[in-house]
Amino acid sequence: MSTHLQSEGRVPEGVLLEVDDLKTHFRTERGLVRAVDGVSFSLQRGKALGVVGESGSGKTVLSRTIMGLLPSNAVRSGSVRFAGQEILDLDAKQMRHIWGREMSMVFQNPMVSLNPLMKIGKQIAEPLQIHLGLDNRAAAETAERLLRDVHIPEARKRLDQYPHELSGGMRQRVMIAIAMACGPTLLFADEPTTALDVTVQAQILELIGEQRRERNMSVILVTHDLGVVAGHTDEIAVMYGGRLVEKAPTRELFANMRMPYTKSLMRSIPKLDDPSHTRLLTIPGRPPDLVNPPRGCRFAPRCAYARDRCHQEDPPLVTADTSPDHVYACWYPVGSPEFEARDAEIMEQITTGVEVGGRR
Amino acid sequence: MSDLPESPALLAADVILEDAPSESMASRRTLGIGFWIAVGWIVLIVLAALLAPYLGLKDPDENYINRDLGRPPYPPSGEFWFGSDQDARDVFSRTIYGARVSLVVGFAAMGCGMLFGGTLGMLAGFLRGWFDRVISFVFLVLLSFPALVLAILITSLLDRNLRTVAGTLGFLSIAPVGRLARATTIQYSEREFVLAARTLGAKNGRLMIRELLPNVVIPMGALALLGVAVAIVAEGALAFLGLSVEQELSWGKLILLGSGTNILQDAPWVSMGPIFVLFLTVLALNFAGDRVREYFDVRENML
Amino acid sequence: MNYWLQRAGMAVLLLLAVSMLTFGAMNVLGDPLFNILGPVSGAKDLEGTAQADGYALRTQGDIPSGSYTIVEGVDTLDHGQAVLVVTGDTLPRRADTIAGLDVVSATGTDVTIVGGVVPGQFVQNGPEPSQLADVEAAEEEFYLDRPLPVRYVLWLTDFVQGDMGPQFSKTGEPPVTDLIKERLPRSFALLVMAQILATVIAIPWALWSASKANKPVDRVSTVTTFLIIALPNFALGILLKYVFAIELGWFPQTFNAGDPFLERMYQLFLPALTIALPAAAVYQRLLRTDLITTLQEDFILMARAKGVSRRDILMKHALRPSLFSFITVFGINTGALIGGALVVENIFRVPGLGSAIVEAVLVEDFPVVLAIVMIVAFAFVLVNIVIDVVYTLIDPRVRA
Amino acid sequence: MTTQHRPAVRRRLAALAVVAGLAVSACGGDSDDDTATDDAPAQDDSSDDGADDESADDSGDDGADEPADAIEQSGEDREEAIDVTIAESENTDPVMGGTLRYGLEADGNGLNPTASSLSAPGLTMANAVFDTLTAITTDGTAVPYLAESVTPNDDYTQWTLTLRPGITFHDGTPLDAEAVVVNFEAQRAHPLVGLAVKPFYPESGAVEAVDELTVVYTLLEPNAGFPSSLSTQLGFVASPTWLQASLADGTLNQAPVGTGPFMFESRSEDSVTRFVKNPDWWNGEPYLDAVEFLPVTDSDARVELLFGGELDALQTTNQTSILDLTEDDSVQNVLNDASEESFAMINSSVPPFDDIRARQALTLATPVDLYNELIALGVNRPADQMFTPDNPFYNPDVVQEHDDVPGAQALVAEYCAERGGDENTVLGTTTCTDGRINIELQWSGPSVDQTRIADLLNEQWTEAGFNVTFDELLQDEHISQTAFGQYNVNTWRQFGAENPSDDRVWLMCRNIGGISLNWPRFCDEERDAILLEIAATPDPADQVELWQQLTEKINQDYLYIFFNHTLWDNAFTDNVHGVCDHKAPGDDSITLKCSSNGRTWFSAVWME
Amino acid sequence: MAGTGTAHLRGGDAVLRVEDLVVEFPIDRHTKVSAVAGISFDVMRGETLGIVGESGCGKSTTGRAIMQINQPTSGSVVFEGRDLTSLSSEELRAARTKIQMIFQDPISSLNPRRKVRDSVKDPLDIWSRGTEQERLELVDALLEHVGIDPARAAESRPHEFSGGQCQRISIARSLVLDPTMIICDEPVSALDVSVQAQVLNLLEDLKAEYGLTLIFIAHDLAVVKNISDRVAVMYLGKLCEIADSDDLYARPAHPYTNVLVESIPVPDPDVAVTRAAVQGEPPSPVAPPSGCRFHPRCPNADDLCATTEPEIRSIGDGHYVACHHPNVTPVSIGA
Repeated sequence: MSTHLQSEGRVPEGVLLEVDDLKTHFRTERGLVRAVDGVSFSLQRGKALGVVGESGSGKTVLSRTIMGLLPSNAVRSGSVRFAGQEILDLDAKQMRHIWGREMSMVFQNPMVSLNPLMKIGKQIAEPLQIHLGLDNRAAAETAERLLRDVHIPEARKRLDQYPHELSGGMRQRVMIAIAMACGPTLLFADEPTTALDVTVQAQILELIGEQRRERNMSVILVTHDLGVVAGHTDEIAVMYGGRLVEKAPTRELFANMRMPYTKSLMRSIPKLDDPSHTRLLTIPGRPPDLVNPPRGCRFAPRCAYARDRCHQEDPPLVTADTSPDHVYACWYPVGSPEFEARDAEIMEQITTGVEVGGRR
Repeated sequence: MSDLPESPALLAADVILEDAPSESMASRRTLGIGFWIAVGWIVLIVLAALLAPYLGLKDPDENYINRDLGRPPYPPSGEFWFGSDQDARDVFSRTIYGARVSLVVGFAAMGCGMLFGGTLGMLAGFLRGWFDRVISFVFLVLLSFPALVLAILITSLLDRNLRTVAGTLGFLSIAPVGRLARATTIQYSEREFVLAARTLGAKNGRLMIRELLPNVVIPMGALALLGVAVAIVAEGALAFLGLSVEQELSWGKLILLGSGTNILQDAPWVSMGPIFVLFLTVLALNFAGDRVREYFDVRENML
Repeated sequence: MNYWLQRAGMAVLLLLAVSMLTFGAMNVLGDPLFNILGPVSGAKDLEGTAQADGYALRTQGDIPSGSYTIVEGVDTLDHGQAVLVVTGDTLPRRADTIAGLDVVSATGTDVTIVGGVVPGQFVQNGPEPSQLADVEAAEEEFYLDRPLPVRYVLWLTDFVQGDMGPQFSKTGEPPVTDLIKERLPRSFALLVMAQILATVIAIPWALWSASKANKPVDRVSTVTTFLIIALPNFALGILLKYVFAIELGWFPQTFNAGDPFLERMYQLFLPALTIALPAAAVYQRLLRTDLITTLQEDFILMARAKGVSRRDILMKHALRPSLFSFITVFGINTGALIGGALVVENIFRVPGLGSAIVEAVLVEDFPVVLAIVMIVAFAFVLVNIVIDVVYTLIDPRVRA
Repeated sequence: MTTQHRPAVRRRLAALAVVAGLAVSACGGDSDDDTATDDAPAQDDSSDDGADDESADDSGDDGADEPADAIEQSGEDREEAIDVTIAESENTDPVMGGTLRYGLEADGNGLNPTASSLSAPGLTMANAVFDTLTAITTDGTAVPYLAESVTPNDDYTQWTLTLRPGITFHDGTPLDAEAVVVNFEAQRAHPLVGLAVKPFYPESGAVEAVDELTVVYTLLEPNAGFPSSLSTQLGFVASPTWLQASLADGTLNQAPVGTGPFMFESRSEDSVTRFVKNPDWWNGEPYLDAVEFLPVTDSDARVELLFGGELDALQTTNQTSILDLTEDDSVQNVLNDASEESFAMINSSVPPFDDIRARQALTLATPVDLYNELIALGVNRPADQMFTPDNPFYNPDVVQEHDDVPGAQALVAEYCAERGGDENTVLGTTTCTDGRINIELQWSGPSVDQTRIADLLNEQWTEAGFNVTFDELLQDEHISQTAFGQYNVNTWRQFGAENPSDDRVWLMCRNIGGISLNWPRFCDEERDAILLEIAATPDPADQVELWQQLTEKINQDYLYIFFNHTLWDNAFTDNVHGVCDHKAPGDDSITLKCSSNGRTWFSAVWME
Repeated sequence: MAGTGTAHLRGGDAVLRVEDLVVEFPIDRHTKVSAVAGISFDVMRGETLGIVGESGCGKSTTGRAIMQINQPTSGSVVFEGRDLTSLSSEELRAARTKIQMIFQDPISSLNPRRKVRDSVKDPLDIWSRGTEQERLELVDALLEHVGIDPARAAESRPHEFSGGQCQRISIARSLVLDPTMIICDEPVSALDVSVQAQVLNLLEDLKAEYGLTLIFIAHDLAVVKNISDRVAVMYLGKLCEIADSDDLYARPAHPYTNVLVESIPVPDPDVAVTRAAVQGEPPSPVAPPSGCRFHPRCPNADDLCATTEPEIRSIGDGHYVACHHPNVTPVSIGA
C-alpha cells in the first residue's frame, strides 16, 4: 500500500497527519497500562507541534505509537492517517517503507542512539541504500552532503569515524542527518536536547528549525521543557496521564492558558526573570497510576482548583473562546470564576510561605 | 537529565517502551511456583540424605541376589525402584546414600568459598589499593588454572577424605566467589548511599557491614545456590575420575560404576538413576539460584 | 602498544605465579625424590633401621612426629631389610638443614632427631647402598640438592628452553616433551572442535531466540539451556555415548589414534559435542540476554526508524555489540572446558592431555603435571590475549 | 644441568623407574581400562612371563611336564561350558599378503625384552619382531627354536645351547653366541628383570660363549625344566647393536630389532604399532604383509571393532566380551585358562597377617562364590589352587575354605584378644579396634571392576569382623607397594607359567628382599626345598607328588585366596587362518602352542 | 577566563573558604585530568552559593572535594576555621558531620536494603547521640517536617518511594546531625518539574529554619538563580565569574556567562529566539586550551586570551570576573 503514498507527488500541502482517538495500552502483569488513552489531533504540513508533559504523561508513547515503533505487548486502537492514508493497521514490514522515508525520528540521547560499532558514513548511508537504492558511492556522497547540511565540519573525514570519536552535539547532528537522509515529511524529535548542555541545546534546536523550514517538513517535538517548545513550535499539545489536556497554537497557549495543569506547571518552573528566592508554586503528589487512573479528571487529585465534579466526571475537550484552535479539558478552566476565586487564596498562601514543601 | 519514573506503573510503561519485549513481568516479580518446587526438591533430597538410615531402604552395599530374576543387573521393578547393579545392589538406596557425600561436599565447599572468598572479595573491593591488586592477582592466578586440574592436583597430594575433598572444592570456589563479591562491592561502594554514610561519619567497618554487606549478600546468595550445584558437579567429576572421597558412595562414583560400555549397554539404569537424581538436584539448585538472582535484579532495577 | 606490553607483562607474571604455585605445591606437599625413585611408600615404612654413611638410623614410633636414633654400625641391620633414608646419606652432616628436623642430641655417632618428616625415604634391596648413586643422580638431575627457590629457577630455565625433563614415572621415557607432543594435538583438536561446535550452535540459536524473545519457542529454548546446563559433562557424555554410540551406533565409542585424520575427527565428534553442548547453552543464554539488551538500545530503535529490516537489525546492528560477554566468557570458559575435556577424554577414551595429567597426578609425576599445567595456563593466557585482540577488532572504542 | 651427562642420568633413573615398572610388567594388561580388566584382580600375567623365564627351570627340557593346555580342554571341563571355536586350519592353501589388525588390551611402554616390562600386549607384539630361543609345543614340551639344541649336563646345572647358523637380525647383525650373552647380561643387569634372574645364577660365569654359536648356561641349582624358561621374555634375543644403542637413546626401546618374522616399521604410542614382513625370515617367508597392533583399552570397544571389521584379532580376559565373542559364529576363539589365577594376596610380613589366624579369618570371610557369580559371571572356572582340574599336578584334595563368616568371626576375636595391640604399619594403627581387625585392601585403579570387587569383598569381610580401608592406586604404584611389602591384602593375578616350576620365583625365600617377588613375603624353607626338588626332577610324572604337597602347603598357609582361573580369549575373525599352525622349525609334525597367557604368534597366520 | 586569583574572596564571617583548589584524576600513568584547576571562593554564614556550569566543568568535583570525598590535589578548604585537607581521618570524620551532602540520584543515595527510617537514624547511631527513644523522636520529627509519613518510613525501603520523596528523605538524613552547611549536588535535576519545585521550596524553608549555609550545584541556571544568594560560574575547571545572583543574571560580565544565559530557552513565545549564542562544545579537560580556557569559543577573544590566563577582578558590587575583555567594564580597585 505504501508505494502510492511515496509516489512522485509526495505529500500534498495541508493536513499531513490526523490522529483520532488513539489509544495505546500495554499488557502487563499489573494490568493494562493505559499509556495513551484517547488522543486526537491533526498536524499541517510544515508545522511544528510541541508535545509537552511530565514523565509518564504518554508523550513519548504517543510519538512512537504514531510511528509504529512499539513492543509486542502494546495494543493500539483508533486511527492515524498519514497523508490521508490509514497507517495504524500496517505491519512492521509495510511500515519499513515509511520509516526513514516518510517519517523519521531523532532520539533523546545521542550517546546511545548511534550504533557504536558502525562508521558514521555507513549509518547515514543505510537508509539511503534501503529506500533510495543508492549504491555505496552515491550513498557516501549523499551522506557527506547531509553532514555538511547539518553543519558538521570536515564532513568527509567524519564518514570514516565512529560515534565515540564525536562529541555529544556532533552526534545529535549526525542523528539529524540520518533522519533527514531520505527527505521525510514528518520528523519526530523525542527530547532531542535533554542530554545536551544548554549551549549545545540551542544549536540543535536551531538546526531542527532550519531543516524544517528548508524542507517544508512537519516536526513533532516531544519535550518536558516548556521553554524549548515556546520558541520552536507552532502549536503545543500538553499531555497528562495519557490524555491530551490542552492544545493550542503556541502564542495562544502561553497567552491564554486554560488548563490549571498547564498553568501550575508554568508557575512551578523557576524563571530567569524572577528575582532570587521567588517562591515557586508546587504541584503536590505524583502523576497518576496509568493502570488505575483516578475517576473524573486525571489531574483532579493533584489539582488545587479541583472541585467535586472534577473527581466525578471526566471533562471533554472543549474549544476555548479565545481561539478556535485552542482546546482544553477542564470543568473549571483558568478564567472561570471558580478558578479565580481559589487562585487568589493560593497566591496568598505562596507569598506568605504557609505551604511548606508541598505535602503529598 | 532524564525523567525519573515515579510509580511502578510508569516504570512498567517505560520498561515496555524499550523496544524488544522484556522478560515477562509476571515471572520476574515473584519467585514463582517453579522456585518453590525447586526448593522443595532440594529439601526433599537433603532430608532423604540425612534420614537415609531410617527410611527403611535396602542396604546400599548388600548384594540382593534374586534367583528368580536371573543374573543381575536387574531392571527397575517394585523391588528395585531404580533397578539393581551388576552386583545386585539396589541403585535407589545407593543413590540416596550417595547423596550424603555429594550434598555435604556441595554445601561445605560453597560455605567455605562464601566465607573466605566473600570476605576477601569484599575487603578487596572496599579497600582497593594494593590489597585489592594483590587479591585480584591471586584470584586471577587461581582462575587461570582449570579448576578441575587444580582439584585433581590437590586431592592427589592429600588424603582423599570428605574433609579434604570439600576443602579443596571450597578453596577452588574462593576465587570465583571472591571475584563476584569484589565486583559487587565495587559496584555498590560507588553508590551514593555509601558516600552519604561515609560523610555522615560511618567508619569502614560499619560501611562494610551495615551498608555493603546486605547488598552484597543477595547476589552472593544467588551465587551460592549455583555454587553448590557447581561443587556437587565438581565432586561428581572428581569421583568420576576416581579421585573423590574413597570408600564412600557419591553420585559421581555411582555414575562411574554404571558408565562402562558394557553395563551401559545392558543396564543403562545403573547410571541413569543417579544421573537423573543428580540432574534434578543440579537443575533445582541452578533454577532456584537463577530465580533468586532475577528476583532481586528486578527489585534492584526498580530502585 | 603500551597497553599490549602491559598485557604481555601481566601474562608473564601470571604464568610465573602459576608455575611457582604448582612447583611449590608439588615440592612442598609432595616429595620429589620419593616420586622419582618411585618405589617407596610414605613415612610409615621408615619404621626399622637405616644405614647411611656408616650410621644406622633407627626410628622410634610414629615417624612424622617421632624420633630417630642414629645407631652405630650396620650390624644391627637385618639382611636385606635395610632401610635407607635417602637424604640420610648425609644426615649426620646435614641434619640441621633438612626442613623440619631438629637435632636434639648428637653424641658421638648417636643422633636423636625429633620431629619433622624425613624426605625421600627409600627402601633398598640388599645391603649395598648401590642406589645412592641413583639418588645422587636424581638430585643432580632434578636439582634436589639445591634449595627450593634455586631449584625452581633452574627448572624454569630448562623449561623455557623447551626441555621439560624426563618423566618421573615409568622408565623415564619418553621425555615429557615427547609425551606432550603426542598428546597435545588430540586435546587441542578436541577443544577447538568443541569451541567451534559450541559457537556454531550458540550464535544462530541465540539470534533465533532473541528474535522471538519471550514467545513460547524462546521459553522452550531457555528451558532447554537450563536442562543442558544442569547435566554435568560426565553424565552428558554417558548419555550421548549411550544414545549415539551404543544404541544408534552412529559414532564409535572410542578414539583410535591410529586412524586417518578425518576418521579421528569423526571419532572426536561425540566427545567434542559433550564439551560443546553445555558451553553452547551457556553461550546461548549470554548472547540471548545481551542481544535482548542490545535490542532495547536506542540505536536499534533508530535503525528500525530508518526502515532497516528485522533481519538486518539482528545481523548487522545487534549482533556485533552483543558479542562482548560472549567473547569474554568464551575466553574464560577455555579453562573450564579443559577441565571438562579431562573428564570427557576419560569417557571416550581419548588419550589426550586430560588423561595424561590424571595419570601423572596420581603417580605424582611432577614434570608431566607441571608441563601440562603450564601448557594449560599458557593456553588460557594466550586465548585471553587473543580475545583482547578480537575485542579491539570488533569494538573501535577499545582501539582508541 | 649440563646436558652432557644427562643421558646417563636418565638411564639410571629409567632403571629405577622400572622397579616400579616391575609393577607394570607384573600387572600387565590392566593398565588404565576399567572394563578390560573386569575379572582380573590386579593382573600379573606378563611379568610372570618375564620373571618365570629367568628363574631357571631345572626340571629338564625333555621332561614331559604337562601344564594344562587350554585349547581343547578348556571347553569341556568348565563347569559351565562355553562354546569354544577352535581356530584350526582348513585344508586350503595359505594365501600371501594382507595386513592383520590386532586389538591389544593395552599398549606396552616399550618393546625391549631386556628392559621393558612385557605383559600380554607387549609379548604379543614382541612375538612378531623377536624369536625365542625355545618354544613350547602343544603338549607343553619346550623345543629348540632359535636354538638348534639345548642340552643339559648330568645334574641339570649346566645347559649348553647351540644356535642355528646363518640367522641375522633385521639390522644385519649376525645372531651368534655373543648376542645371546649380551642379551642375558642386559637382563641380569636390569634392576627389575634382574631380580628374577640373579637369585638363580652365580655372580660370575653364569653364561659364557663357548664358540660362535654355542653358549653355556651355569645355574646355581639343578633345573631340569630350564629350556622352557627360554620360551618367554628371557628367551627373546634382540640385536646387540640395537641394545647398545638403546642404552644411550631410550626412545629406541620403542623401535625393536630382532630376528622375527616381522620387522618394525612404525610405532605411535597408544595408537598403532606396525610391523612389516621380513621376507628373509630364517624359518620361511611369512604370509602376511604386515601386522598392526592397536591398543584399545575398552574391551567392549575392542569387541565392537572386531565385529565391525576394524580388527581382525584381539585378546581379552573380559568375561562379557568372551561371552559375546563365543556366541558369535563368525569369530574363532582360542581359549586358555591354564595360565593365571585370580586371587586376593595377603602380606604376611606386616601385622595382623603375620599371624596365620588373621589370614585364615580373611580367607574364611571371602565370598568366593559370589565373586565368581557376579564378577566373573560364571565364565571362569573357580580355583582352589594354581592348577586347573585337568592339570596332572592338580590336587583334588585341596579345597580352599571360604564363605564361613562365623568361623572367621571366631578367629578374629581370638586374634584381637591376643594381639590386638600390635601395630599395623601399613595403616599406622593398631591391628585391632574394638575387637575388629583393621586392614587395608589395595588394588590398582581407577577401575570400575576393581572397585566392584573391593565393595564385594568389603561387604562380607566387614561382616566377619574386619575394618577395611580402601587404597586404590595406579597400577605402577600398586605394584611397587606390593613389591615393597607395603600392603595388607590386595587383588592380584599371576602363576601359570608353562612350566609351573618357573613359578617358584614368586614363592622362594630368596625372592624376599627390599623388593620382593615373593609378594606375600612368606619364607618357608620346607617349601623351598620342595621347589628345588621339583626343579631337579626331570620326569613330570615324578613331580606330581611334590606338586600336590606344595599346593597343600600353599592352601594351608592362607597367603592366596583363590577366586578362579583366568580365562584368556584370543579371538580372530573367520577370514584369519593358521593361527594354530605354528610348527616347530624343521619338523612340521610338531605343532607349537598357539596361545599362552594371551599371546599368540604370527608366522603361520594368513588371511583370505 | 580562568579563575586564578583570589580577589573575590571576602573577609569576615566566611563559613567556608576554598583557596586554589586543584583536583586531578589520573587517566593513566602519564596523563591526568585536572577536573578542578585552582579555584577559590568563600561562603558566608547563612548564604546560599550556587555553582553553575556545563557538564565536565568540575562543579560536582568541587563539591566532593570540599567534602574530601575526592582528595584535593592541592589547595585548602577551610571550614569554620579548620583546613579540612590537613585533618587526620578521625578529625575529618568528626568535622564532616557539620557539612552534609545531598546527591543527584535520590534513590541511589539511600541504601536499598534498609528501611528508610533506619537510614535516616543511622548518623545518630554512629555518633551515639541521645537515647534510642530520643533518636527516634528526632528522626520522626524531621521526616514529618520534610513531608514524609514516619510510620511509612519505618517499614518501607527506598524503592517504595518516589524520587521526590527519596530526595526529601535524603534531606532529612542530612539534617539529623544538625550541620552548618549542606552541599547540594544537582539535587533536583533528576526530578520532574512539578516535583522540582517541591524540593526547592523545601530547601528554602529548611535553610531559614535551621540557619543553614548552602552550596547548590546545578546546571540549570534558572534553578540556581532561584535558590542562590550568590552564584559562581565554572568552565573547564576554572571559575569565570562570581556575583550576587540577581546581579549576575542582570549584568553577565563574562562572555561565557552571557552565552549561558542567552542559551536558556525561555517559556515565552514572545521572547525572540536568537541564534545560538556560541558554536561548538567545551573541549576535553584532558587537554584544556591555553590561556583563557574559553577563548576558542569566545566572541570577545583576542591574542591575549590565547596566551595569558586572566586574573579574577572586581567589576563592583561584589561582582567578580575572570576575563580580559568582560562585557561590563571592571572597576579598578585600589590603584
